[in-house]
Amino acid sequence: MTRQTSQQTPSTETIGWTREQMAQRLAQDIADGSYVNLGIGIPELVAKFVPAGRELIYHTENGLLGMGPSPEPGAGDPELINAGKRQVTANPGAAFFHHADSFAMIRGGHLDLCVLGALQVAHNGDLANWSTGADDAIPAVGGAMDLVAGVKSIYVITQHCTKTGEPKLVEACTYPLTGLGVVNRVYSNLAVIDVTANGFQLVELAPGVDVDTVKQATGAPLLLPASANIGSTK
Amino acid sequence: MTRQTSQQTPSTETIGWTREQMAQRLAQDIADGSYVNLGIGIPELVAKFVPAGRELIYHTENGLLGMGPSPEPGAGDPELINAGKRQVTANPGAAFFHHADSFAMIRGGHLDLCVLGALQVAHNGDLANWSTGADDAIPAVGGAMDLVAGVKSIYVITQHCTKTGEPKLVEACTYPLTGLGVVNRVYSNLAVIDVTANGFQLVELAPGVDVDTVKQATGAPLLLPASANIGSTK
Amino acid sequence: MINKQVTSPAEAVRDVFDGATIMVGGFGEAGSPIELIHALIDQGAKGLTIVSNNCGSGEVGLAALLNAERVAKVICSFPRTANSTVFPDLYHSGKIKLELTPQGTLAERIRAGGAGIPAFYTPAAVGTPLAEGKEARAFDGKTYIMERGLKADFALIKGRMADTHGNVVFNKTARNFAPIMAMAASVAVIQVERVVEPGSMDPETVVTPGIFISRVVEVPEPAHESQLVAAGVTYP
Amino acid sequence: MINKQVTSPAEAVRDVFDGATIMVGGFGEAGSPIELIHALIDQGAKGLTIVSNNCGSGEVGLAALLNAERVAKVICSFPRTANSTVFPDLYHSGKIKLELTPQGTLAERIRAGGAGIPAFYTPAAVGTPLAEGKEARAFDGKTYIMERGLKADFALIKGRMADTHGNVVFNKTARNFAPIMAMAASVAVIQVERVVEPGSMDPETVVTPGIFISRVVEVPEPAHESQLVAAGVTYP
Repeated sequence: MTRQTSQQTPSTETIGWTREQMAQRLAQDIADGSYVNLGIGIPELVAKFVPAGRELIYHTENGLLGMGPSPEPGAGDPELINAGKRQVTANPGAAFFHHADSFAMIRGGHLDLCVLGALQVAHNGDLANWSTGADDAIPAVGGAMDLVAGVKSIYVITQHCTKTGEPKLVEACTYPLTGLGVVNRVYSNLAVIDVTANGFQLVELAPGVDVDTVKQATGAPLLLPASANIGSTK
Repeated sequence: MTRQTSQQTPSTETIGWTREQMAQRLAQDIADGSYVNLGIGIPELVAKFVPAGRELIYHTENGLLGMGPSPEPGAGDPELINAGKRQVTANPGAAFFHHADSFAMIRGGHLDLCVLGALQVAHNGDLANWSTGADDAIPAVGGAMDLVAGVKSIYVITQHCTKTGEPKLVEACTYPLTGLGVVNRVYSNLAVIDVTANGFQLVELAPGVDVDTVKQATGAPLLLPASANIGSTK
Repeated sequence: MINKQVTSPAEAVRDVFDGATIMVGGFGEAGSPIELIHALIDQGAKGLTIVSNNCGSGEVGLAALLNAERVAKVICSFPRTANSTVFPDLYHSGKIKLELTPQGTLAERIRAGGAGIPAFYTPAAVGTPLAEGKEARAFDGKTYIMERGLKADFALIKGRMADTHGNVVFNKTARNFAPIMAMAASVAVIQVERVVEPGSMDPETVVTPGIFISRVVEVPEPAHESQLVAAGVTYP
Repeated sequence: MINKQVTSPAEAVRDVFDGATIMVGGFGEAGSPIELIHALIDQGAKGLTIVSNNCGSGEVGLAALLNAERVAKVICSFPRTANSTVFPDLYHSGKIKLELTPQGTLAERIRAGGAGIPAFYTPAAVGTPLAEGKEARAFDGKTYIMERGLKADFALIKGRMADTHGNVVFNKTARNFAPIMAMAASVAVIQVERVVEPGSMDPETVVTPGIFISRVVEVPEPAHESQLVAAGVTYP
């Protein structure tokens, strides 16, 4: 998977963490033993970077707990797939179940973490990630609204700005919402940012990125941490 | 199981069908292939009298479809029981499931027939069968309210009158209700009686029982059938 | 004597009527009852309402049913697909209606329909466009919306093995919507790779008890949608 | 490394607190987690609310917990039993409160609590004393009452076998309320006859996935309530 770059002029896309590094950074923060649902796209990369010694159990909303990696070529079953409809495997200790039971897990608050992409995140935690609202688009929502409403923690992993340089972290979402006040934390190419009762709170900067860059790329006020740890990666 | 008799004076308990005959009469009316829930007591006798060639599947609300008869002495499992908490067996083609699924079957209208006892049945189909409302009684309802609300047909099997000679088929129930307008048919020791939009409708008399006896033992008007078939058993 | 096995997919869908509501199992291709859907195309019923998580891919299976213009409306969570223009074309030309429902709400509505629950409350979609027109209500300080149970005239679903009483087990993530659709449909029709006698299956491991299944048809080697699409197959 | 196995029933119930709501599995004696209940009696928590279909028999298990006066309230469908005076005596002397709930409503309330559904509508109990004080509402011309989802701080349940991830299979009709109670409790504790390694169980046949289970304790030869009662055993 290669890094996407943009030809647009002032862009933050080419600085800070790569997609893999964002996924790797996020993976450090998932506690051992967590039940985790990874969205399609960049979120899927997270599984590659879970630190040794931690055991996570992956949920896919189409009916499997204990999802494993892609099968060896030719060894897959077209009826063993993930929510992105790609073939996967089942780890030891896995369980299959039907869709109502799967979303009972989600809605009932049994999953510890869901990692999703975003079109926009507002400073109050509102998330827009399912529709640009374009007239000619085919509406399709999948399980995103259920996941953000039910899972204990919602982490967003995303480029800090759009390809045209617009902030994705905003005062208020202009795209159709996925959920109200649901995002707990954002991992972007520039920084790790918490969504707090007071708004966006900087947690950590990507290497080579300074506070002003993040502030300028963020469409809402950015609270700075008291700690001097800013600028270092763990 | 022996027939209960009463020493009270004018009683209908000693005429017409015995408990076994009531159960046998009811059993004739259950279609082949039906999914059936039999209540505790006289209703349980029905299973003994299903005509040869008909296959019924018995549901017990504590989580089994395909319930079979009692086990041979010593061969039972204390964890394979029916709703009356007596040991049973599982027939070929049986399935176990949890309580929410079991009552989804009931509430969702998937069972064809439920046979229950009664304290009172009103001519509009109201049923009272779970509580005498006595002050010192321990309230206990079990699955009766769910069964009468959900199962397609509700047949009541009961003595026509109480041990003190009071009618159990009444204008309006005086005991606490189990459900509103739920009973489809009553099999008593005196007669088979449908609950229709116009009230109680005589379907069939037990041998040796005449219409006047049934009328006198019934606490609400009794509609007579147009057919001349009255008085004969099938 | 109970025997729910019918001889062919055609026989299994013989009485589907115009305007029927049909739940169609599957998440992507996993669990999609292609042979039953193709039999339904041959059978000819039209003006259908389809309840299904997706709208098919290529021009086989569910996409082919849509392409044949038999479907008036879909109730669906994710009708978009990378390799089909059937739904987008129909949708843009106004030939099909879409009721978009979050996936978990869709699943719960189906389960509720099958369980005799007419309505329930869910936190999903609160504050979003998909909550518009829906009753909102607070419980313990949190807002929920009311959703209605869904029922259907027919369900077309796919399993791995069934007995002649209709007890079913499934294959991996092909299970998805099938067990709840079986509950919610008046007539649930299932295609399985193998039909066995009652008593052949462990009653502890039955996933869908026979009470929910009306007809079982054996399709020993069901097609896989992705393979048909890759091979450029279209139906009919 | 995930390992939910704990060493003893005592360890499994160590943190039950006064005033906790506890769901207790079982229908009659089938599925009653006697060893866990006895450990809870030893542990000493009081002022408990118990959610259970029955109230036990004799003076062992759930009846013994009641008899020890640790329970302030039961939510129950059928507290009466032929061979126990424990509940009747407490009830008549005003020492215990009873919230009587139809059995199917109890099951659905527990399932709803576990599934994040705060409330739903059911036709059961409409027009009866058990509907008093509950909101009634018509859908499609039929009346239903609203019931609330139920959650608990703990569930004490019994299975046949579990792996160390908490995946469980059950024994026959002992399954009853256990899978839904596991869903509805913050901490679900299960006793099983045998604990195995992950991978020992077929993922198609797991009844309760490990996500719903917090603690697994092995009780190789669990007591049967009816045998204890027949032998005149009392606890403690």
